[in-house]
Amino acid sequence: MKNSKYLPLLATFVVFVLGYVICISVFPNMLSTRVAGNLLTDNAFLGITAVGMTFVILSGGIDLSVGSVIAFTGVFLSVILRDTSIHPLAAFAIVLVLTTAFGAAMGGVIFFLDMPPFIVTLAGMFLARGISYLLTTESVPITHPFYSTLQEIYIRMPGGGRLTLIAMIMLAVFALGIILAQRTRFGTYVYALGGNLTSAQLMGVPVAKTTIGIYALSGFLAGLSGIVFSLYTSAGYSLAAVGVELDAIAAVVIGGTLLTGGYGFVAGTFLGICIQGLIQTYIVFDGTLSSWWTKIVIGLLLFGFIALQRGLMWMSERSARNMRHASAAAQASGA
Amino acid sequence: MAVPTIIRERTPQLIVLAVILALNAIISPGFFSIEIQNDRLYGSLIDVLNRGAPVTLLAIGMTLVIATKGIDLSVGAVMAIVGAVAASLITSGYSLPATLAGALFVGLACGIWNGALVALLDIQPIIATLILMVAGRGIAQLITEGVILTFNDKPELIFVGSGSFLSLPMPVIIWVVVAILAILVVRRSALGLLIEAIGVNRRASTLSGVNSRVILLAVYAVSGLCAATAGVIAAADIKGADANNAGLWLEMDAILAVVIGGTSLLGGRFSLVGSLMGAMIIQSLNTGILMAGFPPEFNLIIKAAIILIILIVQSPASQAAMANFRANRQTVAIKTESREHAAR
Amino acid sequence: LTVGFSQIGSESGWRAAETSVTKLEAQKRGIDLKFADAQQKQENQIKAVRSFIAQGVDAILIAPVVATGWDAVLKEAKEANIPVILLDRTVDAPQDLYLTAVTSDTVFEGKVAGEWLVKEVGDKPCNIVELQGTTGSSPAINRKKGFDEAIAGKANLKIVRSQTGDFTRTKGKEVMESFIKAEGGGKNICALYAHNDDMAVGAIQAIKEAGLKPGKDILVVSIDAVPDIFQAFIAGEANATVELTPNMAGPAFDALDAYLKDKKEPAKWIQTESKLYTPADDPQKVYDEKKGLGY
Amino acid sequence: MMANAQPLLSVRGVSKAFLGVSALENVDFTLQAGEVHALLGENGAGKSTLIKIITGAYRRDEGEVLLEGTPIHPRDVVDAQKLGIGTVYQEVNLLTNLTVAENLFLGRQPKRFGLTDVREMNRRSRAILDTYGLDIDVTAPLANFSVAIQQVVAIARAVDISGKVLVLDEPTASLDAHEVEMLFAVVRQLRARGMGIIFISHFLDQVYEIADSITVLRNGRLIDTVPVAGLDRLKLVSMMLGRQLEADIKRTIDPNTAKSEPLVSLRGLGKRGSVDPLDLDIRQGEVVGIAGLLGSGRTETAQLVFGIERADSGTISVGGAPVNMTSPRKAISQGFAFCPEDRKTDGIVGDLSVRENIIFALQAQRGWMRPLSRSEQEALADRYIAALDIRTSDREKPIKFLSGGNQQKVLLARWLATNPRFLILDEPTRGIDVGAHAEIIRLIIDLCERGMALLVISSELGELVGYSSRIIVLRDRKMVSELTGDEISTDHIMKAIASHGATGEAA
Ligand SMILES: Nc1ncnc2c1ncn2[C@@H]1O[C@H](COP(=O)(O)OP(=O)(O)OP(=O)(O)O)[C@@H](O)[C@H]1O
Ligand SMILES: Nc1ncnc2c1ncn2[C@@H]1O[C@H](COP(=O)(O)OP(=O)(O)OP(=O)(O)O)[C@@H](O)[C@H]1O
Ligand SMILES: [Mg+2]
Ligand SMILES: [Mg+2]
Repeated sequence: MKNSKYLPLLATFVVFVLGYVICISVFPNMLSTRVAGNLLTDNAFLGITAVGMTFVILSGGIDLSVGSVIAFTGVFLSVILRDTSIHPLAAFAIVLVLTTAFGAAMGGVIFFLDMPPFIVTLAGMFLARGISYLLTTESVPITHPFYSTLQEIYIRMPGGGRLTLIAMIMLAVFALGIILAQRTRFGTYVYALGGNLTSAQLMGVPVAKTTIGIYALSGFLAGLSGIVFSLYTSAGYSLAAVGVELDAIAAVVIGGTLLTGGYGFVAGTFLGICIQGLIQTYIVFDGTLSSWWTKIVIGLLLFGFIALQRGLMWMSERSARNMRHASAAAQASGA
Repeated sequence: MAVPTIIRERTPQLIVLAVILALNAIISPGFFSIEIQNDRLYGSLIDVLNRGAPVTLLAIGMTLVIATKGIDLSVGAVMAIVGAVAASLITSGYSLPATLAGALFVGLACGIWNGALVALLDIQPIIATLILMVAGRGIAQLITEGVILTFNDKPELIFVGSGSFLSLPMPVIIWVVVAILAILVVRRSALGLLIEAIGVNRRASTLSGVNSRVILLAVYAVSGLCAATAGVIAAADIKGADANNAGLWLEMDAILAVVIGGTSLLGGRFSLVGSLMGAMIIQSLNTGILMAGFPPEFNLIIKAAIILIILIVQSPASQAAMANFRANRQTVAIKTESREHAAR
Repeated sequence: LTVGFSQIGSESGWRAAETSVTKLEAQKRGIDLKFADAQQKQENQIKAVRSFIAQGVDAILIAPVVATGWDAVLKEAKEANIPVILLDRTVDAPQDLYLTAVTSDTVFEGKVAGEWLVKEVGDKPCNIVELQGTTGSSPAINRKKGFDEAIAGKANLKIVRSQTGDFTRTKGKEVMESFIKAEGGGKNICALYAHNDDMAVGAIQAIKEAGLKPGKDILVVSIDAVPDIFQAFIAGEANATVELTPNMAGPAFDALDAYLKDKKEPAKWIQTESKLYTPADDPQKVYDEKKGLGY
Repeated sequence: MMANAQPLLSVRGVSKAFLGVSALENVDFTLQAGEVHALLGENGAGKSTLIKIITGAYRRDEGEVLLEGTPIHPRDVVDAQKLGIGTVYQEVNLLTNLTVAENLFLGRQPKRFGLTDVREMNRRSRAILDTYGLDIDVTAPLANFSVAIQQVVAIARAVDISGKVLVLDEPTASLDAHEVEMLFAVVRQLRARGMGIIFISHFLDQVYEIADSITVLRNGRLIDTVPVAGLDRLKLVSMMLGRQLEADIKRTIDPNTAKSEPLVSLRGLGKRGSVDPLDLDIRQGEVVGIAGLLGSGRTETAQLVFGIERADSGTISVGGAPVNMTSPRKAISQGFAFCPEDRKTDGIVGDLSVRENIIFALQAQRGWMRPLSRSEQEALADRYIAALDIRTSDREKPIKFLSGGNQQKVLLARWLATNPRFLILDEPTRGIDVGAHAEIIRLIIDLCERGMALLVISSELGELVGYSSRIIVLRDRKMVSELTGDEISTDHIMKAIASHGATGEAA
């Protein structure tokens, strides 16, 4: 009975392991800690914003603005570090306040005007990128020495792989995200909103606060992701991170979270990120695909993973139900 | 009496459209002037109708999909695929009817693929259609081999994109015809009701004997067909199939058009007429921005701001406030009526 | 020899041509080319480069989507002793992090286009409309800059309208339509400058549909020299284009060869030619040459 | 009535209108500490609306609400909870995606080091449910449990959070006699502790059993508040309905039907882990009742017959010919109809109008190509609105705005409109007021007499006995008994359930 809740997570995990095994059997090189380290570092920004997206989707919403917010964060940081002598840490604080407020504002509009999140955040997406354009259309390098200091922080793993600062930030965000979702009132409220809005309201969930909190959290994490992205590229660019929202949504959903809300896990999103990273790594390692085959293969693999996950779910749901009934019957006769 | 109700229900959209058109006319004085050039009506207003064709067509299919609580992210990619198919068929010597039939068939197949994932495999629509959104452009490029497949010497296909009939540009004729057809089929049959019911409560609909799977499949198929039509028009318009850019991000515009038109993303009640107006609102906005001559960096901000204003004005919250206001004036009448009802 | 190639994507015909020429050049030299398409995203390019390093390739080619943000990954490549060559755009990184850059000068391209127009119109007053590339992309910024430099100080040349056409035909056509409407049915426009040929091809159709003659009523100058613009030359509908050669890989592989064999450090910048083509340059012949290159 | 100096809760002159249609007009209501106060009235009388106003779910248009003499203005449910008012709403309003424990403790989870102490929460949940005799896995999602269990959880939650006032809106609708007893025991305890309890129910027996006083609403207006002691039942009913209720009807069974050929016959129909194989014949002009405790597999049996779940053994034949029952569509094409018990998720199409909900199944059956014309639809809708006395201000009103009981009637209308040969009703009278209750029973008998075959599931044994030609009794997903003729009585049913339950009680 209990495991039915964790079924999608389990299915995703099995799919990931299967996928990795297949990759390794084709390219033994992929077993190295270097590849593992790259997987974490390269997807750090995506992972961080996907944690925020998980909360949004768990609550039954969606946030299309994250990609633009990441770009805005980068542009804002690069411009402010270029034009003023503010310390990057102070700039980080400012930008996080801004993006959090931006998210909160969207949450407010969604709740108080009763508008669909898809549309509100779509407007937010236009707005954030529009503001980035206004700040600068050129890509601006960040040359502050503090950035190099941060970029130099990493733990060397056996085998030459690196666990970089940004990878560590991502792992920390995931850990905190899991705790927030599973072990706090806010987390339960998020699930409650996704389960059934009216019921949640009637059961006394502070819907307004929670909705605003969710989008503020997503804004905050998108800002943090933007900071990580700027560390990753040492630059700000208004065209950066186009379409990241779709990648994040895909990671969340591949991770077993229901887009209609209420069911899913932050840990699943981590698996979703890893699966997507795996697909990309595989394609690069292969290195023979033309541009168009790359797209097709990504689509096919996406389909493969989702179909496999569906199949696993379907099979184990069936056996779980049979088991449940068996145990219920046993309970009844034994009682 | 059908037309007046349709218009009455869509008053907010009509007002918004009128305001935006008026703004356009203020910014560029010749906006409303229409003249005949080369036997064809010519003017900014015609441009709005003409350029709006792809989004309008996409919005028709998208409305039906959204009414079932779904979403179709793949329409832009399907446009690219179909454009590529049409271009490669016509350049390899097929006749126009064969080309069009082939193109529409491919669009239909794409739609059925999406529908099968959603209806049969129960994959969430956004992810189901994301697959084709990602892979679709690849398929289109595979067909064109990465180049812009031009057909400058095929006037029959070009006619679909830039020809004119009865002085109206072909794309306008096509979308108007498709729209009328769609509205007739959906509203004169019971299809509209069944679609709405599936969107509101799929389980209850299935239990009441609605063939939900088939209808879902059909709705995505129609969306594929609409995207195919839009794809042919887009390719014919530039006399070539641009696998990379045809229909790029148009799915977002189409969704926006549907929402501006008053159909909820949560499924259920839908309005095709509203979506058409939504598409026209978006296109007038685009054309207006182009005519205004602002630096392009401002495009997005202006668009976002205006969309926000439109949405806030017609958000359920403000609508409810309006309705309450109106209701309060009618309260007395209804109260007596309901008392009579109770007395019976 | 295994070489990894991180390409931006396949967003335009020119890009597709560059990819196919690169593959061809690699094949000619017996190089095993690992190709990675980044779908227009820098993060994907960085991922690809990291994967190349993890795979242990012998050299890496990058066609960077944007100039900034390469320091870290280039450092990693250097630590792994893998030479990196940049194609068609340079980066904002210390020069010792890469072997060389084979690029054209996009500012210069704009300038060539501008200078051609200056010469063409002489002292006549001329209102120019400009179709910019994707807002914020470096070719759009640079091609605008170069063109502006060329016409600076010429009081008779004036850019009256400038909008983005996203480097695409569709948008090129749509934007040109609105330019024509906004400028008195196109009578006030004397020349069109498009940041790439695709937009120019779209705009030419818009001009024709408005009942004007492209190439005569409105001069058309653009950049890239893709095959389709030569067809427009043949039809007398376009007036000039500046070539951006898709063959960046040839010089790159030559430099790499020399470096690996003889430890010969190449120059930090190998600039490709920005050749101006006009209808006088036997467009049919150029068209036939270019047609097979995968544009 | 216990005359306290100050009432615990008093409502004065409250009015409420929805989009101009008034649901409550100038209603007064007084609740004393230490009393159970029943709120009665027909479907749509405004009971739920009144308590939603008291608990802050709706905002009142006029009037005031005083708690212990001080005016209160709960902005939302949380506010009301803080004031000590706990509520179980009519439609189970819990979150089926959360675990049982989370549902019980939502918003007040025990904490340790700032984080939710899940172990403590589960422990306390088990303890709470223990008082209701419920031993279930509190860490499983609520969705795993039947409506009845969910209802018990909802009650347990409300009881646990309410300090002063407990509001129960039709809490017993989906409970069986045993569970009702358990609930009443708890309610009596709370009353003894001085709490005020508002109790809404359509079961008059229960009202007489537990309530101290009664307030009757009709058409959104207060009729009267009276003490229960000495209140004549018929008088109460006429207060509610505004007219006399006709005498109870007992069906006379035509002995000939038993000999005719069965219309539907099930042979060894079953599904592993869900329903054990069973044989059953249903003839035209016959009502077969299904009795059993909660979770005994009644609903699942009906779902097998209607093709919602697929049987993995046995056959269904209709009129002698075997039918492969693969989907509801298939069943409907055989002239079957099924009125589900969980109307919210399985029945109503919330955003659609009453008219559309009524013609819905008929339209689905005709197919999309043959739409019913607007006038046909309106005629059908009007006919059933009148026939079943569905209370709605307008046939174009979205069904989600109808009161619970009226939604149930619309669903019945939906299926009657298809003119079925065989009608399956799962808890058809749940949440239906006394007047309508009698009408529905009359309707069942009437349909049966006109030759329809019916399969009716109900937890109200008295009602089942009233109209059934035969009754089968399920226990633990097995058919344990089939009662015919004179065996049909509540006693026999109880015995059938209990005799087999003996093993369970012994342990
Ligand atoms: N949200 C709403 N919008 C519009 N009308 C409503 C709404 N809620 C209730 N009503 C109307 O108010 C009236 C009273 O409904 P209410 O739910 O209070 O009835 P009830 O007495 O609880 O009936 P039941 O016994 O069937 O539950 C009904 O006519 C109903 O249609
Ligand atoms: N004690 C229990 N523990 C877990 N699940 C239960 C329990 N009792 C019932 N269920 C579940 O609830 C459902 C009840 O079965 P079903 O609806 O067929 O019973 P029923 O006799 O119709 O009872 P109800 O009055 O709830 O409708 C089944 O899916 C069963 O798995
Ligand atoms: Mg009620
Ligand atoms: Mg049941």
